[in-house]
Amino acid sequence: MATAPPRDPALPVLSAEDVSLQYKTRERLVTATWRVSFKVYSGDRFVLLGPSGCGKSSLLKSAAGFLEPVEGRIRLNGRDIKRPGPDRMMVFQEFDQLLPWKSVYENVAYPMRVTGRFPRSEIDGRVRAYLDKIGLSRFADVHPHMLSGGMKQRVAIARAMAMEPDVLLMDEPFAALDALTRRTMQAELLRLWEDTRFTVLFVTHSIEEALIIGTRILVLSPHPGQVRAELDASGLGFDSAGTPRFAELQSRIETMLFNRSPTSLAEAHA
Amino acid sequence: MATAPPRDPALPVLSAEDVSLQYKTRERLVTATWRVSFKVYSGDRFVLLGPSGCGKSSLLKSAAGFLEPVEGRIRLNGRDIKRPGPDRMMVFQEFDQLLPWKSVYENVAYPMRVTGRFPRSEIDGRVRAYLDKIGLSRFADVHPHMLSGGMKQRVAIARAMAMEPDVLLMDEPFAALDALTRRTMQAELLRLWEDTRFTVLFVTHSIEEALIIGTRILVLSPHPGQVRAELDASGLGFDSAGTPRFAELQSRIETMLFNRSPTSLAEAHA
Amino acid sequence: MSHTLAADPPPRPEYERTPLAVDSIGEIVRDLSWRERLTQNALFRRIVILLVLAAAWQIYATWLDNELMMPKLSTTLVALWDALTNGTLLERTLLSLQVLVTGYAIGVAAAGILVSLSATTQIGNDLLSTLTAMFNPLPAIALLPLALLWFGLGLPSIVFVIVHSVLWAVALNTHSGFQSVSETMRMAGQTFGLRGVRYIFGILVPAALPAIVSGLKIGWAFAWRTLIAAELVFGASSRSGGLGWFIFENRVALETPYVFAGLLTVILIGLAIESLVFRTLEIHTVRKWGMQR
Amino acid sequence: MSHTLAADPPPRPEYERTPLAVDSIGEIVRDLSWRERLTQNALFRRIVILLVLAAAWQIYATWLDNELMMPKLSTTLVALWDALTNGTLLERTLLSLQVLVTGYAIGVAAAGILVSLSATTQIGNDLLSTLTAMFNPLPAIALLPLALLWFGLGLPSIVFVIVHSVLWAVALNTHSGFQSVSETMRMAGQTFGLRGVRYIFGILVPAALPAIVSGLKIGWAFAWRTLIAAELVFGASSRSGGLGWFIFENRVALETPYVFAGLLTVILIGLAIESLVFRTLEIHTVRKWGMQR
Amino acid sequence: EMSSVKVATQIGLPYLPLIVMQHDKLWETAAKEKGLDLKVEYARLGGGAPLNDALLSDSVQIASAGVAPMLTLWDKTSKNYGVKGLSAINASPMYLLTNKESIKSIKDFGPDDRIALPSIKVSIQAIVLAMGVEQAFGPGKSGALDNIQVSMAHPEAYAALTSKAGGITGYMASSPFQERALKVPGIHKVADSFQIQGGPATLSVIYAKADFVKQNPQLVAAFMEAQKKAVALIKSDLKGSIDKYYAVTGDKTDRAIVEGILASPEYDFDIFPKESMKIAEFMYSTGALKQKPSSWKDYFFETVHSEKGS
Ligand SMILES: Nc1ncnc2c1ncn2[C@@H]1O[C@H](COP(=O)(O)OP(=O)(O)OP(=O)(O)O)[C@@H](O)[C@H]1O
Ligand SMILES: Nc1ncnc2c1ncn2[C@@H]1O[C@H](COP(=O)(O)OP(=O)(O)OP(=O)(O)O)[C@@H](O)[C@H]1O
Ligand SMILES: [Mg+2]
Ligand SMILES: [Mg+2]
Repeated sequence: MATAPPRDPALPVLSAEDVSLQYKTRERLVTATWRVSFKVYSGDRFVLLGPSGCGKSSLLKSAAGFLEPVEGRIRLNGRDIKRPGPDRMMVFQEFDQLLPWKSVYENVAYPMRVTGRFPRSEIDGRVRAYLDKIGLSRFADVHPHMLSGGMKQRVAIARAMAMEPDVLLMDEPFAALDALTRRTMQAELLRLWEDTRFTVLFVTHSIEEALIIGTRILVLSPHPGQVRAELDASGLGFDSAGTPRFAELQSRIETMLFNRSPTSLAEAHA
Repeated sequence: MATAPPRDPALPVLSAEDVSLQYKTRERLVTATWRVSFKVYSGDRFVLLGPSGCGKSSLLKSAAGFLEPVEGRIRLNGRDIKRPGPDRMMVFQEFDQLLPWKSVYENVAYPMRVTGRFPRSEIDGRVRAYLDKIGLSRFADVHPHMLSGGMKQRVAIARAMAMEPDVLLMDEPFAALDALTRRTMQAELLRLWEDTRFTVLFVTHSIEEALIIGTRILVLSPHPGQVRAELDASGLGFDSAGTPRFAELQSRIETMLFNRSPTSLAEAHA
Repeated sequence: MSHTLAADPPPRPEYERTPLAVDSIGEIVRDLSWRERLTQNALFRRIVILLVLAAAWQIYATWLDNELMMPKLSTTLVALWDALTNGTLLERTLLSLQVLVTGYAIGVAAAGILVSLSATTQIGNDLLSTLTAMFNPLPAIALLPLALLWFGLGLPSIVFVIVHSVLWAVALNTHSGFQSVSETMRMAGQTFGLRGVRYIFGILVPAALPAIVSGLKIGWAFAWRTLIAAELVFGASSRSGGLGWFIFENRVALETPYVFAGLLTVILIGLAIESLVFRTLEIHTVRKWGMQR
Repeated sequence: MSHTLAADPPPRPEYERTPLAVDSIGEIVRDLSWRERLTQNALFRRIVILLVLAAAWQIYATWLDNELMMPKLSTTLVALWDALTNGTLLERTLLSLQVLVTGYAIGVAAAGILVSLSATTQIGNDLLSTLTAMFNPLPAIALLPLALLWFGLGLPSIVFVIVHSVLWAVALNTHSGFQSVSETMRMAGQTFGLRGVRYIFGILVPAALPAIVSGLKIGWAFAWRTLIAAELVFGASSRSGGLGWFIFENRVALETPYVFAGLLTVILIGLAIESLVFRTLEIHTVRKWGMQR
Repeated sequence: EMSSVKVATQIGLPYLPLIVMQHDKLWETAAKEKGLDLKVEYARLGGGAPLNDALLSDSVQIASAGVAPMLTLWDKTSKNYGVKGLSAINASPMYLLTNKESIKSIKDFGPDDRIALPSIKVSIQAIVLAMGVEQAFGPGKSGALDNIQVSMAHPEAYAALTSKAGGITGYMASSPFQERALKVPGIHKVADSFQIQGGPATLSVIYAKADFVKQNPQLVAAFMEAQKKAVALIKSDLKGSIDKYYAVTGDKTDRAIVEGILASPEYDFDIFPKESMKIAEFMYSTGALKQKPSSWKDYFFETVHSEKGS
């Protein structure tokens, strides 16, 4: 059990400095991101936004400790990230992140068990509470292969959130969820954040979601990903959906991403 | 190559009559849908909408011929669906639907080759055209494991669309795509439909997408899925996004799905 | 493919319904004909296969009419019964099984250690692939001198030879299974802070279980083969030898029905282990988890 | 875990940048120390392992000082050289390889047919699991009478026995690989209208390739073992003795260095096949496709 | 002196004296008389080569097998372990059988015939047959029939010969296979080893390492006494000895056949080697032995030197 080191709130929890990520295979070299820098402070809900293939997942993997930058450095609390650890929980984009040999209940309980982050006696209560939140209590003893795509993602979300990690890395966690479930999950994430003020690094494709979830938004350019902008979105939530600031920020991001005026999009249809 | 049987446009292409779908395993019995009926006519863009786990994917699999109803019948052009066939192409929800041993190019070309649906000489041109449309020409000779989640889904979409099947089954094809790419893909799907008037059965979580893509919308109740409503959405497209009919339909569906007034949703946050 | 643009779909009314509150729907059963029922019964199909094989044996042997080369199934069964009740077959089989299980267990454990090393370190990886490529093709006789030097004449030497036959096959399959574990699953395990042995047993082993089980099956079969062969070479010490020696003795005595009774014992044990141990294991693990159909 | 609520993150300015047009970024190379370079070189690591093993052999044999049981590596190498240049080792090895490859090819083909049957029909599935459970544990001597009756003396009988040793291992692994192919991949293949043989070779075989390759490796190793053993047991005539016979002859004549030279030949061929055939196969298929790391 | 020893034999009638010794604990008794507490374990192995390995690795102290493996071992270990024969076990003939009416002598085997024997070139059957071939085809032509010889274990060879399977037309056999085969219609004898070797010849011998013999003189003496006693017992009470054979081995061979073989005048148990020099000389001439023994006493310990042998 790592006791968290004393933190100076003026220092970033996670900082990327000129991070370039590359995948090398025998036949091909793919640069995922190029010289990306950003700083995530404690309590930030930091959103990565960018077109498909721009390296968002790669950045998240790098922060989780799975991918070493070929250039630059990525640091957690001032120390270079060398390997993954239970202080950073990750929700992956893929559906096969659950352990097929464990039931839904066990999948959620397992990380808590192996890390010993919570006393044994608390685990059962926590698991049941989170299964309830994701609406899968009835499926507690079912194995993942019997779940639908969205149900799998919800279990993965519960697994990560139940751990209450210092840093939560989420890669499009809500993409497979229907509108209602998505809302509920977003609200749940925000409520949990209010309670424990962990740090979130969140990847999404939805600009609306970015604004609701995020306090800071990093907009990336298309492949290979470079920083396009970093925006402030603090103070926006569900109830700001109609407000001018929300709309203004939304259209600003759309312009950035689409690289033309958002209204002209309808032309794509014609 | 099956020559399409002469069709009476007044007869449905695909009809589900009181279809109940169940998954049986040693330990558990899960009813995915219960007595679902609907009719899809030639040229319909038929959308299945419903909460996560309500059986949308299961219905699609049943239409594709992978899942036999335990009750009721599902028919294609009046004949019971016994097995899958290249007249129905499917885009799955999972990311592992591409063949890892084939390059992006080969993945798109393969179904055309094995079905002989197009003369050999046409195939190369079609593949290149579709790779262009999904913006992955540069990744033509890359293997799927080197793609991001959204890129994989785009290849799967290209693979299915390039086949120009009579019936196209799409299971949340755009869920992993960013806003811009999503728009482009939606537009592409509509354009293709204008050209060839195939029949689409489309699963989505996004009400907005349902309205833009669909001509008919089937709303399903939560698990186990039953028909909640069938709505007409013809005539709506990208440009109708602001119109009153669009907004009205949207809020009607939200009410149905959320089972309460849509405005109260913000309360979930409080 | 010519597309005649279909006419627009007919206009239809919209409708809304109130879904019924169906809390739990029981199994919806379709009637099956007795034929479907029978052909869907695995035990029944298996028995049919066994009966067909038995009949083929009996007919071929009767036609061949050469008891020395291939006795009839009926003769073999009589011999089997005789060897079981009056003879020492049971005792010898038990002795063999004991040696077999010991060797198998050690072999599997050794494979586990080797593969664990190779899963965690680069050099372990090279070591495994090099050792396997080198030693796996070596016949048991190559090990005889070493076995004799290290363990002398007797059971430990047979165990050693069996370990050799189990180890590499199990290690190879397990290793290949580990290598095929999906990157996402690995990463998931690592975010829980699993490392070393806990990572191997918590993630890699269950994720690679289908490959491991088929390695175990192959290892088991080859342990048998090796045992029978090794018992000929190592023979019987003061006490009676095992099943292999039983087969060899009867072969030399030209008691072919008893030879085949011994082989039939091997076959029957093989079937029993497969259906009791391996199948059960599969049903309660990989099939239940949806990792194999 | 006590959470002290962190202070709000500091306010920071927003910013926008124009990304550079970087069309193609070459490889960004970090400097590696020569140690990293060396340890990252697979060939180098392999050579180190081989040298260590060779040294261990030489030292152990010198310490043991029993040339008749275990000659030194140096003595063995001299014998190997002698047998290659003056003796018949090369010719015999080629003969063995020929028999081996024949048996292996037939065995793999037979496994392919059996597994194809089992992938497409339920009865084929039962047949495969039953046959494998029954016959896989049977030692080669069980087949001798049948081999003699069906093929007479000589090479065909040995080939038959080799087929027996390859068939079940390859079939078991391939079958298990097929069973583990993900449902989505199967469904994808079926929507293309693939069925029967095209489905098997278009979807199942590539998707199960990691398991198939390790089956092929095990099969190859067991083919060797069986060949060496089978040449001793029967069918060797002076004209046609292979490597197994070479080893046996020298063993009986107590020319132990030559026995070890024969075994060393087996080891070297094993290494060569592993690194030239199987590794190449893996690199160009499962690794390239990201199905194995 | 050692207090526990292991004896390894193969299976078959030749080892009857050792079986009687095992059954009656003759060696233990003889050792006791010399004041030594001895535990003896008897193991039966399935082949000659592992037997040699067992002896060389000190897994067993005393081994018994055919003359030929003993000679090879003597040849190879003369500079270190000094393996030599302790005594002979038996003298019995080996028959060359055929299932072809037309074959009357060794010379009649043609290129399409196949002669089965255990381990071509190296087994005692192969060596004696080669001696016979040389006698039939002339000096230096001992390899004339090599091309038609095939390795095959006795049971398979017997089955192949009697059922005419696999193209086997000849079989250089030994007891009890040859006696059983001769009872099958259509099988007849072409030659036998006594004919080739010029009289009754030793088939199996007992051998040990020099160290063992040197360091355990009392045990070795006791062993010799025990073996002599066993031979005497067999000669005086054949039926009783056969009972012991069945009790120890659990062999299922028809008792009438066993009795018939052992009662035949050609089958003799004796601790003194007979005609072994002919084999040794022949093996030297073909290169199987690197050194030429000047007399049979070179490869037997003094335990049997005092008496007549050859
Ligand atoms: N394992 C891999 N091997 C090689 N290249 C890869 C690998 N994973 C990703 N890439 C490449 O890196 C780039 C960025 O991929 P990444 O998955 O980070 O994108 P992303 O922003 O998450 O996209 P998406 O929104 O579609 O998930 C892509 O061009 C992709 O081709
Ligand atoms: N292979 C399976 N075995 C057993 N049950 C399954 C299986 N696949 C799905 N189910 C169950 O069937 C129900 C419907 O699943 P389905 O995948 O059709 O939902 P869905 O509507 O597609 O959901 P989502 O939007 O989350 O993808 C779920 O309750 C799920 O638990
Ligand atoms: Mg991604
Ligand atoms: Mg779904």
